[in-house]
Amino acid sequence: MEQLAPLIATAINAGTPLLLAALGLLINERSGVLNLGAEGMMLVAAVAGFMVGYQTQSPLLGFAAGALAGMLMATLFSWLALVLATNQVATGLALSIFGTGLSAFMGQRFVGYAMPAQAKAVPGLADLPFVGPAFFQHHWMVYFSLLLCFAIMWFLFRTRAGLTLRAIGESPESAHALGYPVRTIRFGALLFGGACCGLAGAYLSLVYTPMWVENLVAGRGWIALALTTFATWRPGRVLVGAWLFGAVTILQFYLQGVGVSVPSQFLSMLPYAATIVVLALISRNPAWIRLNMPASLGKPFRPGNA
Amino acid sequence: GCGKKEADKPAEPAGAASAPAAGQAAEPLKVAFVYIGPVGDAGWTFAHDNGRKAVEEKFGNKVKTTFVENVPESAADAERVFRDLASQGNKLIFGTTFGYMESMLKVAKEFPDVKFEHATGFKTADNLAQYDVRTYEGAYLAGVVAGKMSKTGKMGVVASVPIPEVIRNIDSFTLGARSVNPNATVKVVWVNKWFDPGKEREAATTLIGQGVDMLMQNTDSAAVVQTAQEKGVHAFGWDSDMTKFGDKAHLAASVISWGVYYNKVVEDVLNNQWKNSTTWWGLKEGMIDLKSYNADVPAEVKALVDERKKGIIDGTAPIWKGPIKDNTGKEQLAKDQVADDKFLHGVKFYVEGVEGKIPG
Amino acid sequence: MPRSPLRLAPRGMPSRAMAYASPVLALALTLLFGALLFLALGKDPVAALKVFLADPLRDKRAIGEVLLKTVPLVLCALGLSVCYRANVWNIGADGQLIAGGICAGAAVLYFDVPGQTMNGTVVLVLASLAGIAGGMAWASLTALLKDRFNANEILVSLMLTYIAQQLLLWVVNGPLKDPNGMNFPQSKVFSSEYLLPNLMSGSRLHAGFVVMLVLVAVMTVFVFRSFAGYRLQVGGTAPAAARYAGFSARSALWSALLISGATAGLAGAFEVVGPIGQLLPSISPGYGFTAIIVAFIGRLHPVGTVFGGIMMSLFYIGGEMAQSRLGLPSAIGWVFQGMLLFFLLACDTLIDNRLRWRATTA
Amino acid sequence: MTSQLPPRLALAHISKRYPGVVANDDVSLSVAPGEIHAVLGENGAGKSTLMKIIFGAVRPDAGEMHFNGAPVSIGSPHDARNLGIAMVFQHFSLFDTLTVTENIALGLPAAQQGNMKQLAERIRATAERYGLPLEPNRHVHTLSVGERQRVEIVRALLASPQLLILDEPTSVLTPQAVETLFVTLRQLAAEGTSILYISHKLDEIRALCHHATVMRMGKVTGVCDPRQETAASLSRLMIGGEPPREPRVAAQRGPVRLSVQGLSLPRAHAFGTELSQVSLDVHAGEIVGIAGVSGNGQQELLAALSGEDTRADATSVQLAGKPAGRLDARQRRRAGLAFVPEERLGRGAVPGMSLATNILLSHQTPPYVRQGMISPGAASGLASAVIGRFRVKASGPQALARSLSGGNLQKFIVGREIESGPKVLIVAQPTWGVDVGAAAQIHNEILALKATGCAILVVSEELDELFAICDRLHVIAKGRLSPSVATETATREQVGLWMSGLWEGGPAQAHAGTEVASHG
Ligand SMILES: Nc1ncnc2c1ncn2[C@@H]1O[C@H](COP(=O)(O)OP(=O)(O)OP(=O)(O)O)[C@@H](O)[C@H]1O
Ligand SMILES: Nc1ncnc2c1ncn2[C@@H]1O[C@H](COP(=O)(O)OP(=O)(O)OP(=O)(O)O)[C@@H](O)[C@H]1O
Ligand SMILES: [Mg+2]
Ligand SMILES: [Mg+2]
Repeated sequence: MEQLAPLIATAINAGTPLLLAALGLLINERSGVLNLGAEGMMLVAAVAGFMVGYQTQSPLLGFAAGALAGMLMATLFSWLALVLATNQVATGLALSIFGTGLSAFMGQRFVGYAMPAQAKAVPGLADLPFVGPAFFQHHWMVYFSLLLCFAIMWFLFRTRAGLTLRAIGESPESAHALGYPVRTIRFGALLFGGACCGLAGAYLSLVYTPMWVENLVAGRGWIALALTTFATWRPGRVLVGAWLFGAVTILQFYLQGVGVSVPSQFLSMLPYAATIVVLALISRNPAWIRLNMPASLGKPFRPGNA
Repeated sequence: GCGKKEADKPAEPAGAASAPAAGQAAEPLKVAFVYIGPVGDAGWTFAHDNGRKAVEEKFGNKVKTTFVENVPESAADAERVFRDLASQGNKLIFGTTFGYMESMLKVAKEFPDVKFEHATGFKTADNLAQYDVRTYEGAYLAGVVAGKMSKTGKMGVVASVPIPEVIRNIDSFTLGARSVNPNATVKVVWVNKWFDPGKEREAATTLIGQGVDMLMQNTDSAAVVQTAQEKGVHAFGWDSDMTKFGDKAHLAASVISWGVYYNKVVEDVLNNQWKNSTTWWGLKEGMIDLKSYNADVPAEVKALVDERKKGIIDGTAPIWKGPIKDNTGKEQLAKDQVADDKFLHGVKFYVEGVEGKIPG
Repeated sequence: MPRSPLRLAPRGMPSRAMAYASPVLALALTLLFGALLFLALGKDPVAALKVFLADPLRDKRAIGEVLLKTVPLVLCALGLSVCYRANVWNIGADGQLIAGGICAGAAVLYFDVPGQTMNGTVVLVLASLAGIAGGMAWASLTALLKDRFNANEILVSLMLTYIAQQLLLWVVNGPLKDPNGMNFPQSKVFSSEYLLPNLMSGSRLHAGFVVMLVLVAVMTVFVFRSFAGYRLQVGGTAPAAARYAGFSARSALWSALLISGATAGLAGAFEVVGPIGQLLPSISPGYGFTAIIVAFIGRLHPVGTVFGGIMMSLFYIGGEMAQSRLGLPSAIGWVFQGMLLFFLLACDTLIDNRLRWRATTA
Repeated sequence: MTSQLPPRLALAHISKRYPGVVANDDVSLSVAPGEIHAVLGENGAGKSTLMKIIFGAVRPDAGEMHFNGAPVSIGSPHDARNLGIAMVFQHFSLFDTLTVTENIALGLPAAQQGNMKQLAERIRATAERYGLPLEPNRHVHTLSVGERQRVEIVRALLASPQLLILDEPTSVLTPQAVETLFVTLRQLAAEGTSILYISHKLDEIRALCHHATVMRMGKVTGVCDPRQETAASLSRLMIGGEPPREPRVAAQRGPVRLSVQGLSLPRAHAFGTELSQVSLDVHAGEIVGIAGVSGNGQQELLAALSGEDTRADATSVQLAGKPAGRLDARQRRRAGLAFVPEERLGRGAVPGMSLATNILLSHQTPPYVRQGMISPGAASGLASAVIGRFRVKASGPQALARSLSGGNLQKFIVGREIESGPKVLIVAQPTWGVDVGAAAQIHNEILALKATGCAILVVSEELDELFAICDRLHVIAKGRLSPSVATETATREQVGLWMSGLWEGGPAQAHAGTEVASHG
């Protein structure tokens, strides 16, 4: 029990970048755009966030820079995928490859520096027994990500703008016929997704690690993409999924620490194997996926004329 | 044998390496370093690059150094990098990670007039030497400090890849700790990477969550020290001084000074005295030391460490002296038996006090 | 939405000329932007581009190095092209390559024991077959999960790559570790008769290159002339048409992944019994990922992948040289690869569209 | 109908050009308040383009527009809606996974939306008022095609439009549902709403509309009062010549070639229809038709017959007397079956492949495929032959399937299937969206094939078409098949009722369907 609180805390900490990124991707995908460039966006944002955060010694500015960098990457993607209507899968892959290179390139001179530790406690609640260390000793970004999750729930299912977004993801042709500016709205969704992935990347380099190293994101962008499917495109389930994946990430070390005698390489496979198992379980029922998945996901749309 | 063969050779047309005495006109000795990680990793590669800088400082314009960082261990690439450096006129090439061994062997065969120096491996050739540092001595001294200062007697090691060197370090750390606190226990978490701050941090967090208050690491980044600082426990710098990553947590650092060896090798090459030897230097030669103590470390602890250091250097108190049992209770070194280098190279067991089993 | 002054007007028929011109245009744009990047870094762009493009080709040995690197890239890209034509988005060729490498390595180690001499060619063939089998087995996991559970192949194949990396780490730490290797995580070095013969002295280019060229020819026939290749492409791009014609979309999925697993596995085998010569904790610096770009640059055409492979190989080695010669970070090679793919995707829209100035009326 | 009021809508000299086509060429048109105005013309004449221009979905290159006498520039559907223009699109613009209320909310200006509860109430009220019952909380994907059409219409009506545009609204409705719709439209017109009505069905236009504008190749070719014209004279205006005649071909009726006995299939997916106890026979030298509103099991039946779905019992489908229920599409083709599916692009042809390669979808034996290798020459030769014989407008056998217009691709696919010399031909929607000339050509080819002794099954939603070419008719409703009637003795009323499932032992007798409720 005494060991459980730190375990929960680490799981939440590890789940937060996944949550932030997956929420952004969820908005992307709800609008019908599949952006496989999440990994690349997160990497570039991580390095940009770190550069600014380290130089100014202000994490806040670092986060802003990360979000901005994510949005810039998303703009690049938008230009190709929305304006030129290129294949989204290929474009997303290109963005990931490009981001991997660009981030390594940009960050070369920043390897090995560290951000100073930042305050991580909710005054008053942090000292409570058990719940304090488990839930109230986190960086403010963790609480922000929670807030964002609820805000997105409200936005998607309670506002007209959210309804429009869902409609566009369902059928851009119909939305276009009804006079909605499909590409502009998708562009907005992509920018939001870029910003969220940016925050996630910046969280990794400013709070989680906190330093910049090459390939810092280490596949989390892809896991975030898997999370949106896992969550059948619902924000609440993204939250549960992200924290669950956070827990799986930690589990490999936890099991070693308590002396489970499985080769550590197999424990290192856990998060990836878990992703596969979860994907298989969720996708098993095609009818269910079809009911939940934005029907136009990944299909290029170009209005006949405008 | 082989050094002589080199010396017998007539001077090369380019005349670079073998004629330093030729005075002003002589070109500088071109020395290249190949690194596994980025020079800014604050750990292993950083320490090597400090060694390179030491060479530049000492020999000035008599040498010209280059380095290639982030060279993957995958042989297909490393081999090309070594060959390219050799064909670029570098006469002395250092490969600083174990994984380069086979590539260096191959390239060395093709460039008999170039001297190759490989770190932490075990194969040599006419023009390929091996060098390593007794990191375990630093680990042992850190263990002594940890044993003295731990409140719970529970310690943890964030370990990289289960090779003998790392296991030896974990064991030595444990031996050091138990030499001052016989009840000390050590938990190990493997991250299977040399340099992955994210994983190192997760591993450290997990260990702290399991009640550990002293952390040692055998990985290359400063993430463990950072994490210890945040969680209010103690840690030790590895390979280089990591105080700036957590001034409260950082008790001391086991610092490697590769420059000591690099300077000697360059000197030898310049003087045509280079040999394809196997070198394993440590405290005695000044290649490793426990340094950068935290102000919180009491003077008596420092004194104790100095005393142990002296005993190791003059051979009166070797670290690996029997009786040593492994953690299943089996005796590995009989009473009063002192381990030789061959034994040390083949350590494949956890000593008493380490929890768990070696993976793989 | 940012509006550009240019707009795209659809062509009635896709332009054949543009299909060939697009990669050239993309390359030109990449070099142009590359030159600007060098300028921004304070390097002479001409000299820098020379290091990037000419130095890797300066002599026979250097050219051999470039071609050596194309072997795994092209082999992976051949399989990926078939996958992408069949609309199967396998991005896990790197994992399949690693799986192939492990199996090929295990095969060689099985025969390479003192006192037992086997014909080198036989062992090499068996090792290659083992590599192919390993790659296919790894790819079949993706196929199985997609087929039975409808799990997204992009994510599954990628996750399997991470898993394959750990698996390799495990075998070199465990079952295939060199017993005389001081417990270091690597297999023993294979005897030289069990290594692929070099094509010419003074170069590491090995017989696998010839096999690669043969496979390019075979794949060309398969994709464009064989009915099986046709079925596969219909099954992937128009599943309803495939059902209509009586082709099975499932078999398209399986064959695409198995073919791609086979070529990637062979690439892994060739690396292990070629330039590496043993099993190490890491046998691929991401060939499987670069091969994605190679496949696209090659227009998903087998012959095209050879050109794409040479291109990427140049960028890769050029990036390395930029580091040791110019002091530039080696990641610049990746930046070039990413840029090229971006420009290619952008230029490809010109195949189906032409550029027009936007009418100035509101 | 003319009055002193300014026209509700007046278009002057509207032009719109697309690459290679002039969709609208100097079009002028005027609609008075309360007038129902038809726009008719062949496929591709430019009708939809004109409507989209009025609704702001497409911008004209030139021309002027007046609404209620004032010049307007309609930049987007939002502008159009604010002016009081509503449109029901030729292709549904609905969102499957959203509810009826949400779908309607999306089509209303934000200001008119209010909260969802109130909107649902308004929907119920409006729907009742016009006799178009709707359940606001249902998800669209659970609705029948007719109900979806109602959602579109109610969405348009809720905005209380002054001008309502309907682009081919009746192609998916039963004759009875069409009658109901007409009642609604007349009521709206009487209340002062102007209506622009597009349809290829000349009878409907004659029954409903006050005025008609006829278009051909983007130009207005005539204006008339359709109530004064005959179907033949309208048709002449449309195509600028005599309508093609479709001769009745007498053929010797031979043995049963295609036989379906007690075919039952559970639904394959959530949106599917279950087939129950379907039985029919098609003889050599006979054309049998299956009528019905789409979504009643046609797709499932066709898949089970073509071999795309092999779940049926072996004996429940028989080709030339041999059990075929378990054979896949290739094996059935070998047994002499040919099939023209309703979807052309993506099913009948691979969009990104050339016509020559598309030949191989149904010609998989020598000389086209030998020993697993494709013979490009043979495939290309056959493609050229089909292009020539069926007068397909294409640049040649290397043209990509997606570069052909819908009608031309249909001709190519029909030709390809007929070229295989089938014993049994199954055709779905042979002339869907195809204009009068091409339709006649396709009909003639089908009839010629019948004369050679082929057994032909035609599945269509167009009653006229079925009456024109078939010898016998079945009706499919809710996955069940009615008994057959000879077309000579059948009446449209009877078939219309059957389409609602109202035959002896039909599905509507078990539980009253929504389609029935609509005309009650
Ligand atoms: N977005 C577009 N881009 C290019 N050409 C178009 C576009 N939309 C329509 N066209 C062309 O404009 C012409 C007029 O098309 P339109 O859809 O208005 O015809 P229609 O009279 O409605 O035909 P149908 O009876 O088939 O509905 C056709 O030749 C069509 O191919
Ligand atoms: N949105 C569009 N974008 C680009 N081209 C289009 C578009 N719509 C139609 N076209 C092109 O316009 C031409 C006519 O297409 P369409 O299907 O509208 O034909 P149509 O005039 O209705 O003829 P048919 O009577 O044969 O169906 C085709 O070449 C088609 O590719
Ligand atoms: Mg048409
Ligand atoms: Mg139309």
